[in-house]
Amino acid sequence: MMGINKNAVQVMAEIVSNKKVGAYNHIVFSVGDIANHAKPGNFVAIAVGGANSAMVLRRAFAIYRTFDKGNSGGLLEIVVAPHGAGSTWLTNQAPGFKVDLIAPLGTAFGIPTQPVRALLVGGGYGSAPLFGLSEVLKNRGCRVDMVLGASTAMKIYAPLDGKRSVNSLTIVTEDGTTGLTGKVTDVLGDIIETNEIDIIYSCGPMGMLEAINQISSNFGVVHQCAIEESMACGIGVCMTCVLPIKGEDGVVRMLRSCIDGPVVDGDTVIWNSKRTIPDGTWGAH
Amino acid sequence: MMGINKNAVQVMAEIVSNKKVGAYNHIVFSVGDIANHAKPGNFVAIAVGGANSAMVLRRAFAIYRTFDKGNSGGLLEIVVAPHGAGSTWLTNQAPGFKVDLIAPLGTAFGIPTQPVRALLVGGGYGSAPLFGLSEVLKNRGCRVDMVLGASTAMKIYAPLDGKRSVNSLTIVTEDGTTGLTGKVTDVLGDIIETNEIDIIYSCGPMGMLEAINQISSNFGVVHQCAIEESMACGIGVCMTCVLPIKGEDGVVRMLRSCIDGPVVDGDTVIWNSKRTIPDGTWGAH
Amino acid sequence: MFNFETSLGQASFANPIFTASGCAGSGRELSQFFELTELGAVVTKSIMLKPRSGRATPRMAETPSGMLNSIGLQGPGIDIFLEKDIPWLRDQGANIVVSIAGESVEDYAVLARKLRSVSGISALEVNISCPNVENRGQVFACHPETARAAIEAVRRNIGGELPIIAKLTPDVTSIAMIAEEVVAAGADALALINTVLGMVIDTNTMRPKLAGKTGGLSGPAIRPVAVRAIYQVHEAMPQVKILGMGGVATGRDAFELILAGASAVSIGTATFGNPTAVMKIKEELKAGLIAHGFDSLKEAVGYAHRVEGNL
Amino acid sequence: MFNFETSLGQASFANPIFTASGCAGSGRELSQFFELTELGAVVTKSIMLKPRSGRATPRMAETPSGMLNSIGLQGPGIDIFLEKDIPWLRDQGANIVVSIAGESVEDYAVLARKLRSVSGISALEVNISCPNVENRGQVFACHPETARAAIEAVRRNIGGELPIIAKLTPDVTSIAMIAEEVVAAGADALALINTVLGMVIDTNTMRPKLAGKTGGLSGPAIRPVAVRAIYQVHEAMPQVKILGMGGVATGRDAFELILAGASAVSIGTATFGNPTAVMKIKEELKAGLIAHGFDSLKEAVGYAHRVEGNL
Ligand SMILES: Cc1cc2nc3c(=O)[nH]c(=O)nc-3n(C[C@H](O)[C@H](O)[C@H](O)COP(=O)(O)OP(=O)(O)OC[C@H]3O[C@@H](n4cnc5c(N)ncnc54)[C@H](O)[C@@H]3O)c2cc1C
Ligand SMILES: Cc1cc2nc3c(=O)[nH]c(=O)nc-3n(C[C@H](O)[C@H](O)[C@H](O)COP(=O)(O)OP(=O)(O)OC[C@H]3O[C@@H](n4cnc5c(N)ncnc54)[C@H](O)[C@@H]3O)c2cc1C
Ligand SMILES: Cc1cc2nc3c(=O)[nH]c(=O)nc-3n(C[C@H](O)[C@H](O)[C@H](O)COP(=O)(O)O)c2cc1C
Ligand SMILES: Cc1cc2nc3c(=O)[nH]c(=O)nc-3n(C[C@H](O)[C@H](O)[C@H](O)COP(=O)(O)O)c2cc1C
Ligand code: FES
Ligand code: FES
Repeated sequence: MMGINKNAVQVMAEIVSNKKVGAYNHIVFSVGDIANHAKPGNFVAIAVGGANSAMVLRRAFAIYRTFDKGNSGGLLEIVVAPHGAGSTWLTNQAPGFKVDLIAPLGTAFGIPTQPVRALLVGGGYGSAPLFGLSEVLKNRGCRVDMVLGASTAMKIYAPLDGKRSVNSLTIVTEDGTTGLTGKVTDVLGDIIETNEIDIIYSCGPMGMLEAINQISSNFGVVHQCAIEESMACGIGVCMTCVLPIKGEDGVVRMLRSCIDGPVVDGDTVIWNSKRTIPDGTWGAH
Repeated sequence: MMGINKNAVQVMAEIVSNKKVGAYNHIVFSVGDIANHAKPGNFVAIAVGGANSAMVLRRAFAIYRTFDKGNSGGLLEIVVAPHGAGSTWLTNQAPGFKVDLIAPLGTAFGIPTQPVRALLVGGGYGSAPLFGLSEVLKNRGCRVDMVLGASTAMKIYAPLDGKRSVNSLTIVTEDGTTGLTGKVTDVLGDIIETNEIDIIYSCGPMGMLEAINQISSNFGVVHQCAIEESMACGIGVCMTCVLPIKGEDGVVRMLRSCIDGPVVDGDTVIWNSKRTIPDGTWGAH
Repeated sequence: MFNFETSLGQASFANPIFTASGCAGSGRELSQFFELTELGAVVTKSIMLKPRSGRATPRMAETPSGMLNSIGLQGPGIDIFLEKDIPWLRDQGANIVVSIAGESVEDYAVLARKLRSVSGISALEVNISCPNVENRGQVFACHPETARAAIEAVRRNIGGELPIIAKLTPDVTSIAMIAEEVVAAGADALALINTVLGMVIDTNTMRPKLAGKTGGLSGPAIRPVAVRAIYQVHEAMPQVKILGMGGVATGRDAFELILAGASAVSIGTATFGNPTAVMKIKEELKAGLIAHGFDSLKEAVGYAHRVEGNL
Repeated sequence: MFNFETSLGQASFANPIFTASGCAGSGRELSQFFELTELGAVVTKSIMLKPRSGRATPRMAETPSGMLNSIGLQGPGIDIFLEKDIPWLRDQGANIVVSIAGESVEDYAVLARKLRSVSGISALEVNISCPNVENRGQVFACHPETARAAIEAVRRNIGGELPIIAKLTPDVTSIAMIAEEVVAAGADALALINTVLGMVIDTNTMRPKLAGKTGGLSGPAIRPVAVRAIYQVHEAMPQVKILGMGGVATGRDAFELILAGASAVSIGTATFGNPTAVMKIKEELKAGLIAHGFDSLKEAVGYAHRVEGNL
């Protein structure tokens, strides 16, 4: 078991820019030193609703990327889908407004020491953390293919410079409004085979991650995925964000996705366990 | 017993201007037709805190004055002291923001049919509704003297055009930072005698209203005061804002200050009854 | 055509959105903002035998997402109420549910007798969440015996078809147990929940803020308690209709109580924040039910209880 | 010099701001944000005899000014806890209050025996707001007999000076009555309140949001319930010290609970929204007490109960 990300700090972060991009808002925060410590896969936890808010819990967002601007301080960027009241509030805040933000949190994608052939798969806003990952991988000499999927074109987040950071980009939408028509999983097999993929990195809805894991298992490819569980605290103190994960000792434990995740090895996850405790889980009865 | 002010309507009112004046904020709303129906003494009830607010109740503010701008619609102005979370939130809203506002509410100051000699006494932001009243009285040919008091100069609200609408203005502060040093009640006796006052209109803290009523009784002068009780709804449906008032039949009843007030005849109020039900009140036991 | 009708005991209502007792004045005040006939029913403020001044002020304190009140059942007494308020509401064409409250079992009996022959009333809501002067001021609804006694007194004296809706407090160890008692005693339906007992201390004066010290907590803060109570009682007695209430401020919230088992929903505190809340909630609820594919309100009642695996 | 010290039973604490059980992880996670020695005490997550997976997910739902949780007491069991967590906390120099929970009276007895000789613990918080498997899963603290039995088992087995703080649920008809029972059974102090039973229904899936259906409501929404419970119990037994909790998010809120009768205050849900909430609350409380003219925390405890007329 891991502890909380040792670099995590709490800051009042000013919104530097907030722009609508398709169905999402791309928001940039001034965060000072945090930018130097964030790794692809880490997330931020933001307090929402302002001073008199009826919302008492933070909201988690994957870090899209960070910049160290030297003297002018670091920047941290996220991509937000207005979902419920909290995320919608955030998308409505104007530049200049300051939010209470904790980052970086959680585990990061594991970076291979050798140049490998990596396939990055993102669903909806799940593409966000993959662009920063892609840059790191490219710098390590890896080949990076990317597949992005969503229900519709507006929900594909693929900025131009992001596109440029990968060797190939395949886009798939369920309604065919852009790219191929279908689901990301429809195209994975071909790419894995053709490009001799060594490792898959994924981020997106749980159902998608599970389906990807099925495919990666079939092909015997390593799969690291960033999961998204409902979180109350984001820092490991509430135990709401758990999911069953098999340890190296073969024992399944309810681990906290905020500190033992969000990035986990796909093969260790007991998938499709929502609303149940899998049999044999440590301490189940 | 009265019913709710028959002119009351609920509107989304845009803030046209919001300026700090001493310890207060002078806020102007665009309210359309409401401006034509508001009378001095009436109040507004405003929802505070925005969409995700933990504050579920409206806040009441006396109407400072209204303007009918013809085609461009009516304006309604209030003077707000940042007190707790709700009023502070309101003072922080920028022009262009829309608030949910109900007005005009409550009773108005009674206007004599004959030209009389009136004395208007305001404590703190309680001066606000008196300037509109003064204009109405002047138009009816009344002589209007005004006394404003507060703990300190910053809390005297007396705009220039307001000052011009009265025959005399006496200012009293407890710390002597402006005007005379002392309390409003120190100067009332003299003015009543010298100017042969027929009626006193007052607005301010309950303690001040009670002290004024003592003086008006001694001099046998009519006293109409605008009281300020804690209100949950402002429209007569919750029964939280009651105070004991003696009816024409001599019976004391717990009346709603939001619809039977805020303007009441000072002599009918059973003063200093907070935290008790006066003996003999209708239905007491 | 979507069917919005509902029923409680033998009484039918055109739609399930009611006012909550004590939160709609005499009806007159709200009628300035919308037609009372738009409501499923007006539930009147709990009326007692005699005129009542209510508690001293301060009577209210705002709390996070809620409020505390201790009105103390201020009202004119049953006689004036029947003379002035009921005829007016009847003239408006409003569907009327009368709420009564007593200080003794005998009070409930007398109130029921006074109401038995009054025309134009759809149902009686019996507020038994009030102090019993014969039993050290303990709340009737807090104990099975006193809850039962109050409802039996109404049942024996009301006669005829007028449905009895027993209104319970959540401040008990087992609300399902109290519910079973009052149904056994003759209640046709249940009103859940009354306010939750709370207190606010004014940190300036360093004393309880309310003159009555404790008060009833209402508003969105208590909605999870209401949903839980409704769910538990509907699970224990699915055949008994429930008028749900507690923190409903949107159509989504009303839908939540209905899924838990409420056949109709009363709106209290939300009206203080917004006099037209009931109309907004009614429209949002209807749109939500239709969007979820329901053809009628009745299909949605208690739908959250369906067995796992089912859609 | 302002005196911020407080005590519960025979245990003394440098200041009255504690974490709440189950809301501070193992202490390690928070220690990244401040020194644990800054706290009056760390109250550990309720530990049971055996390892426990806790409930299935979803385990939480945000509610207006609050949240619902059904963690189900996930934890490593007492043996691993004593081996790993306690030594670490002791090394930090933290003042430690250990919280225990059982499924049977015997569980409480065994837990007490395992803890009796452990050094570095200031007090035991006994969470009896958990289901009793020997009694149809009814919560110990809901009934006088089971509440008494659990505390007696701890009393008999703990030996020595370790103060017992019994933690009660507000979901009872009379919390003062349960409080009297557990004090009679040997509790030195009381922890008030545990969460309030609630439910949220997900209106999209139209099912209870939590896998465990019901959950515990916490956060500012329930603060008026906590203040009321503390006030009632302090009124009934002014000599018994209370560790207050429920919805405290600011120094003002902590002061409110202290005025009601709490000698120390635990912070739960507020930490989820802000990991440094405890430090902020501690500073605000101290400043507030001084501003009100108190020379010590102890003078303020229960101050809202002073007779009318007094300052
Ligand atoms: C590690 C992680 C990374 C994420 N990255 C992103 C991202 O990059 N962009 C983005 O748009 N969203 C992301 N999410 C999802 C985002 O946190 C939720 O959409 C958001 O919390 C919803 O809050 P709300 O108030 O809008 O919705 P509500 O549904 O009103 O939220 C109610 C409560 O449920 C929790 N909740 C609801 N949905 C989710 C969810 N999917 N995940 C976690 N908690 C949830 C909220 O935190 C809140 O406590 C991420 C979530 C996690 C856990
Ligand atoms: C008829 C009337 C006219 C008023 N006119 C003005 C005015 O012109 N300018 C101005 O600055 N203030 C005025 N007030 C007072 C103003 O309503 C309160 O200052 C405000 O409600 C405080 O809200 P808050 O959230 O800032 O404070 P909080 O203390 O946090 O409010 C908590 C709760 O108590 C109620 N409350 C607290 N203080 C008062 C109070 N003094 N009167 C009524 N309710 C209160 C609030 O409505 C709220 O429900 C008036 C009040 C009334 C009843
Ligand atoms: C100011 C006020 C007065 C109330 N008066 C009564 C009453 O007279 N009789 C009654 O049965 N319930 C009364 N209630 C309780 C409400 O009818 C309702 O059960 C409770 O407030 C929960 O609903 P809400 O959260 O929508 O307000 C009152 C509530 C409030 C806030
Ligand atoms: C996620 C969570 C877990 C909790 N776990 C425990 C626990 O293990 N033992 C316990 O006695 N109380 C537990 N509680 C209750 C808290 O200790 C506290 O009594 C309650 O939350 C009220 O305080 P708050 O509003 O400050 O959170 C838990 C509360 C929450 C929110
Ligand atoms: S979100 Fe609180 S422990 Fe993970
Ligand atoms: S404020 Fe509700 S009745 Fe007056």
